Amino acid sequence: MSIVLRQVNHFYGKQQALRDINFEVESNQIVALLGPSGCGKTTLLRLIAGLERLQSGELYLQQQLVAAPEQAIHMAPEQRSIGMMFQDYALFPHMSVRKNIEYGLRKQQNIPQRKQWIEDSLTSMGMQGLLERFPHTLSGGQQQRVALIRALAPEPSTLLLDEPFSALDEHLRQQVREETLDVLKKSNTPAVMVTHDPLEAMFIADRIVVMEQGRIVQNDSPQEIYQRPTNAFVAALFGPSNRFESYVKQGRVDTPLGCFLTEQIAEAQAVDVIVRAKDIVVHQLENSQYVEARVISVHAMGDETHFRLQLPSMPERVIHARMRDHWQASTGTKVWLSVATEAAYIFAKA
Amino acid sequence: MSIVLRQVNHFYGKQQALRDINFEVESNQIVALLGPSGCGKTTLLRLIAGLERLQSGELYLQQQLVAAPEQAIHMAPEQRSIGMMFQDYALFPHMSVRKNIEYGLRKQQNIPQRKQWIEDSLTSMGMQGLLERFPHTLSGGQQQRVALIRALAPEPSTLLLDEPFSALDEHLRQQVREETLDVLKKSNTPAVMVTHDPLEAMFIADRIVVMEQGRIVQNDSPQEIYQRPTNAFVAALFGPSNRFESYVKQGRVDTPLGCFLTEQIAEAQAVDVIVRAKDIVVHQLENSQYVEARVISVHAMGDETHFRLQLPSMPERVIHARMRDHWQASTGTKVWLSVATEAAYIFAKA
Amino acid sequence: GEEVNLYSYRQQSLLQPLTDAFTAETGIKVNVVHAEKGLAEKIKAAGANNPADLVLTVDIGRLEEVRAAGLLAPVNSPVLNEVVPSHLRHPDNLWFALTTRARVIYADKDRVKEGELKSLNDLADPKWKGRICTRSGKHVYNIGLIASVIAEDGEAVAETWLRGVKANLARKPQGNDRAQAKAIFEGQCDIAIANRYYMGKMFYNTKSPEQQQWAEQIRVVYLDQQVGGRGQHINISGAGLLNTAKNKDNAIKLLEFLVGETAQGLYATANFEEPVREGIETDEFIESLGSFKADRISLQEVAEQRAAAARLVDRVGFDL
Amino acid sequence: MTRFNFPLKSLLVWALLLPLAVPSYILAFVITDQLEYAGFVQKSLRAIFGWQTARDYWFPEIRSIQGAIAVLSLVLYPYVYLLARAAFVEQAAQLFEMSRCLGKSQTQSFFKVALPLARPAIVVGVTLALMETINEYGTVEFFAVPTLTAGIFDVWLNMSSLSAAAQIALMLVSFSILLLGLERYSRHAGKFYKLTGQSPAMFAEPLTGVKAYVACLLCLLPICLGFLLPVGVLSHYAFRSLDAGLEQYLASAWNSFSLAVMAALLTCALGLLLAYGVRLSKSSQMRSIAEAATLGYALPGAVLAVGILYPLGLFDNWVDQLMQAWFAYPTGLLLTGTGGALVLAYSLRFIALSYRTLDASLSKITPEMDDASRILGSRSGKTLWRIHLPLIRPSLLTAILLVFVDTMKELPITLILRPFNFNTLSTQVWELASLEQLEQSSLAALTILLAGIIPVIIMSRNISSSQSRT
Ligand SMILES: Nc1ncnc2c1ncn2[C@@H]1O[C@H](COP(=O)(O)OP(=O)(O)OP(=O)(O)O)[C@@H](O)[C@H]1O
Ligand SMILES: Nc1ncnc2c1ncn2[C@@H]1O[C@H](COP(=O)(O)OP(=O)(O)OP(=O)(O)O)[C@@H](O)[C@H]1O
Ligand SMILES: [Mg+2]
Ligand SMILES: [Mg+2]
Repeated sequence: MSIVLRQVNHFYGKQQALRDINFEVESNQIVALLGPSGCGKTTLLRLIAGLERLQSGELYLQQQLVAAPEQAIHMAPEQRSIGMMFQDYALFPHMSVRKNIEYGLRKQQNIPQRKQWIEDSLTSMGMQGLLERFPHTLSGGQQQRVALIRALAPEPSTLLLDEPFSALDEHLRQQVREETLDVLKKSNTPAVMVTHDPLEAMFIADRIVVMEQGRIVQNDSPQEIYQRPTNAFVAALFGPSNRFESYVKQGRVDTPLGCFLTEQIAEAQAVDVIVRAKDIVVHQLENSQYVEARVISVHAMGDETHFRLQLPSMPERVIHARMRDHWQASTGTKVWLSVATEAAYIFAKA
Repeated sequence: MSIVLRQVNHFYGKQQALRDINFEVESNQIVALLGPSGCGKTTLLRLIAGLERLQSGELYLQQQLVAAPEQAIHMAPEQRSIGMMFQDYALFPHMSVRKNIEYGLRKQQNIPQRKQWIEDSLTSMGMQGLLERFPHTLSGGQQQRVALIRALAPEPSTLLLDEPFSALDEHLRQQVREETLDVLKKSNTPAVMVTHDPLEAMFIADRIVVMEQGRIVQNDSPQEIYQRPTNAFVAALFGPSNRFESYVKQGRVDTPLGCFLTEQIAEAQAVDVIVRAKDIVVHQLENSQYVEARVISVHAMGDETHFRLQLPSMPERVIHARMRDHWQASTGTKVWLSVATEAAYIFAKA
Repeated sequence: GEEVNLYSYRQQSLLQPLTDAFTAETGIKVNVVHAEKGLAEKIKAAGANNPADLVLTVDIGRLEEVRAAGLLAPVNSPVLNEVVPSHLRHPDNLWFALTTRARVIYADKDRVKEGELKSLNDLADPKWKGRICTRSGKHVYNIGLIASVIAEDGEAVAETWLRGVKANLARKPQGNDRAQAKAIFEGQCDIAIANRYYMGKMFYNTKSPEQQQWAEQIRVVYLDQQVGGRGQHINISGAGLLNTAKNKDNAIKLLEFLVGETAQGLYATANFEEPVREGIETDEFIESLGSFKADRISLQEVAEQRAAAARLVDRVGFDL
Repeated sequence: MTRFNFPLKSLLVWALLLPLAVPSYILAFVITDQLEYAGFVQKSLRAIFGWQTARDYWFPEIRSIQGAIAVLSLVLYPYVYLLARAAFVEQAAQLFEMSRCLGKSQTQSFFKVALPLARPAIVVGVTLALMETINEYGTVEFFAVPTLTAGIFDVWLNMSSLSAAAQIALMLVSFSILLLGLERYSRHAGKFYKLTGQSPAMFAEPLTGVKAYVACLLCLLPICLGFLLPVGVLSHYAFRSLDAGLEQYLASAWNSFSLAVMAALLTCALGLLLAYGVRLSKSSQMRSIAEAATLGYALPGAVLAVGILYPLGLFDNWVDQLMQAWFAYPTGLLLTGTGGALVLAYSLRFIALSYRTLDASLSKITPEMDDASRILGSRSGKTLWRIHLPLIRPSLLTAILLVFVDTMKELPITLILRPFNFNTLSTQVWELASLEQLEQSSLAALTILLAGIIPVIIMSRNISSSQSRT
């Protein structure tokens, strides 16, 4: 186990930012922290790094207890051998790119070799020739890559990344992501990476930890999370989706998109039903088994077409659907919708 | 025409950040600026806002010439009635969220109504109760939404957004994006939005302007850009893809993934060939017509599976492929690849 | 080598010729710290380790302050006892005056007739309205003067008098004594309260010859000279031996030297003060200013009224 | 200065600092000398209009509270200028730009964004100037303005009541505390971190035509009055009295210089320690302690000197007794009456200058910089050295400059605490000045001025180099 958090709670003043956090990262594992803005992801990283003091619970790094307020233990961040990349980079404004990156190199390292590595990394991330520039003359994405290389350069035994690729375009992102992944896997460095791109999380992570309002709501492999979300929030994470509130009546749940079966949930229980946009099939031909809808707008998005629709029964709601075809339809066109029964995720309300 | 740029060039010292920019935004149009990090997107917005002085060329806003160095014209930014959202928000650290947002309200506006609007917007973006907080106590995504509402509040006649949704998670992003779109469309406000998410650009924009190294390389409708990219760079924008270098030989182009036909390009011309990852079909059964490959890794990404592959003929290259099935395959497994002829984009090299 | 350490409220440049002469005569080195305030506190704070042997002041107030703090030791020196008249030393020989300094009136030779001004009380006479200049009422010299009035006539009388003087001022109290002479010369006022020795300093000032003109424009008026009158107010410069002195013998030697003929002559001719020793030849120009009868009131009594004088200055708003 | 370009700007940027080097009492003397009844100005007026005496015409009283205000303002404005300017330079230009994008003119943006953001620095400047004014004695005495400080000396020296004097002094101090408290309270909510990220330099707009000359002249005015005038007058006098004892003068100059250097270094080291300690501990108690440590600046120098005499004496005597008892070796007074006591006292007095300057500057560095450095394996000491010091270098130099110049000018503490036969430039000026011969002291006075210019020039170099970087 490389990182272990036990029963961590954290408050900013009266506001609770983290609740009952328990989580573990195995050595060699890459864990993605996924969750909406403000759910406490950055706070969690800061606790692991030692930048915020643990207020309760325990934190182990490499089997060593490094923070435990009850025992008045708090190891200083600089002793934890942690690499961290900040959400807004925190590059030192008075140092050149080179100085920034070399700042964290340790005497124990083979310095000339690391310097070579730094140059190579910059080059392979498309940043050759920027070594002597100052951070304020770099674009946002360039800064982000410098911050990433700076975090990797000291070969930390654990890496924390706070939205490391958010400022990069799709192309670069893919490249830098793979590069980072390679470095981590080659050096067996465990990492926790904050992201709010579920696809990115699925791509890079061995495990995804989904957080909501300071709580961990699911902690599983990417595929599990995608296919067997444990609550409505997780189910709705991956791409656009539609949520309906309903209740169980004779083992069935009625929604504007049709009727779905449920077995586990008790009769009369209020439920949330999530139907992902991509699971709604849009038909151009009328069919009495389908649900009638009206097109609000159609967006061609590459290979897919994104529909915003209106149901006559719920005129105030927008229904999202995504089809893998190229469609042209003008506002107001009538269409018919169907959803496979197993495509609805049904969760009892808390 | 709401924004017109004619022959704009821009230098930072000796470094040229923009080259021969000509572009127009019609009133009521939303234009997305898409391009890799450092290509000059922010610079372009700053020129339009008047934060950077035009060095050459002309800029018209609402048919009025507002900047033209040759005629020594430079209208101050505050007179341009432009709403701008900076890449790093630029919230005033000494003002509460309320003060920040109300800062730009103009006397001509119906102030009480606008204040109501501000509260409503905050609520609908999930930020109720934050009105009296100071920026440094907000999470990254919260700050971004405040910056967005602040730019919208004065009802500017043109809106410039620099990566407005980058710090938001998928879910919020969709919601805030739609909200913003609605506001813009309802008020007929033309907008230029920087993004590096091509899907986002396709979703929100009426027109996409793709930039590369300070140049506009394509300026078209989203569907055109996706389906008829005019160069390799644009073709590779949308999701992972593979690039091969080759040349034309008897109307055909040979690549490790097979042979493709081309008619427009002259014989012996060196070409770039782009094959998008999603256009590569991965087969489990051997077929002599297909290309043999070896699995490096497989990532389940929701409904899709992402393959990283190696061709025996090019062991140093990683080939990306994406399938719409769920696959499990271990490293080293042999697979066979095929690509439809029309799925390869071929461009003459410059 | 032999040395003696001096805390001095008196300017170094005035002291220098005296100490140089002392060193030349005895071989004893003199070390000096000069400050306007805080020396008493410095002595107190250092306690038994205090390095200073002697304290030198330019007015009775400071001297009394040091004495009242119990820092002085009696000196039993036949020389001092003989030279310094008893009203110019402490009853227990805790301090000795070295010179006296008369605080006189400078009057414009043309605009003020001889005999027009006779007594301190005249200064309150409305006829001088807008014609008097002086330095701040809070300055030690003026405090000494006012304290002497209180000591003599009581606070009530002193207050009426001071209000009268205040009403006659030509300008807000400011500058130093020399500046008052300048003001007379420039015609800003007709009479001024100032120390007599400044006349000598201005008269012999070769570096700023304009000061000679100032002096020439001025007649010195001694106050209260009538028979039975109070006599001209004087202050003293003086010295006392500290009871923590390490170089006691040298210090007494220096004291005796300072009242000796050489030193007293220097005082009289270089600084134009009135020597305490009799029979010292004074400067020719100072001589020409005439002689006067000094007020013989106990300086200690005057010193005791200093706080009252300071309060009076505030009450009257003399400086405002 | 940060927003606009106009003629002579590169010169004016640092020339505006020059009056800092002028001891206020010297400026007071020079200005009165020129403006009083017998001075050049009134003389000329009388000559022109044929007036005879002071009763013939009206002329503003120079030796008045207004005169004192004018003189002190001329000497003290550089504190505010220096700190405010640094604050404006360091400010993220983006916020200003944002404000303009939101439709506010430059002036509005200045008042609503730039000024509030620079407020901590400006407040520090104003507080320093205020404390300096509160404790100021020489000038107000010269101008015969009765102030609390004058009251302290009156009570102490004329009424021989040191305890009453201490009470008034305490009043001064509490007044300063009140001011500081008010300031802190008024910005309790906002944290003025410079938000990180790209921060292009504010580009200066060229001024043209009349505006440019007006700006230039406006800047020249205080320099002329506050610096060129006294330097001119003093040079004139110095020329007339060049024969003053050169040897003694050199000795004094050396004393002044070495004391000022030591005091500046010690004070800034202490100030840095305090400011960084406050930053590290983040506790408000630590802050209060640091604040308390800086109150010495509000006290008149003489009071402070007397105040530290007692603890120093106690310490010295204690050491002496110990040494005598253990080694039969009397040490005498180790500190009292040596240069050490002086440097210590200067540090106590001027720590406000260094602490406030450095604290304001540190507070603008976002805590994330500390975090980043620590994550990269640096302890707080190395972080201070590698991250904070370079980032606050302009402010550090400012602080050193302020303390250096102020020590050069310092008088009351020097007088009381100096050892036997010890002179500095300022005591020499004072010796001669109190002999009513300021003319003869002008060489020394001039040296104080010139010594003040050197650091000002070093600073200006730094200002321009930091400009080119940001
Ligand atoms: N210094 C602070 N004082 C008060 N509240 C804070 C502070 N820092 C963070 N918070 C609050 O704690 C919560 C969690 O913040 P955190 O920065 O960990 O969110 P996050 O998950 O990183 O969000 P994002 O994805 O937007 O960066 C938020 O509601 C935020 O407003
Ligand atoms: N002040 C400056 N001085 C020098 N070069 C600069 C400056 N600002 C930007 N540049 C350079 O100009 C180019 C364009 O920068 P710009 O900020 O416009 O990029 P961008 O397209 O917004 O990138 P990103 O998506 O990373 O934000 C970059 O190469 C950048 O390094
Ligand atoms: Mg965060
Ligand atoms: Mg940018």
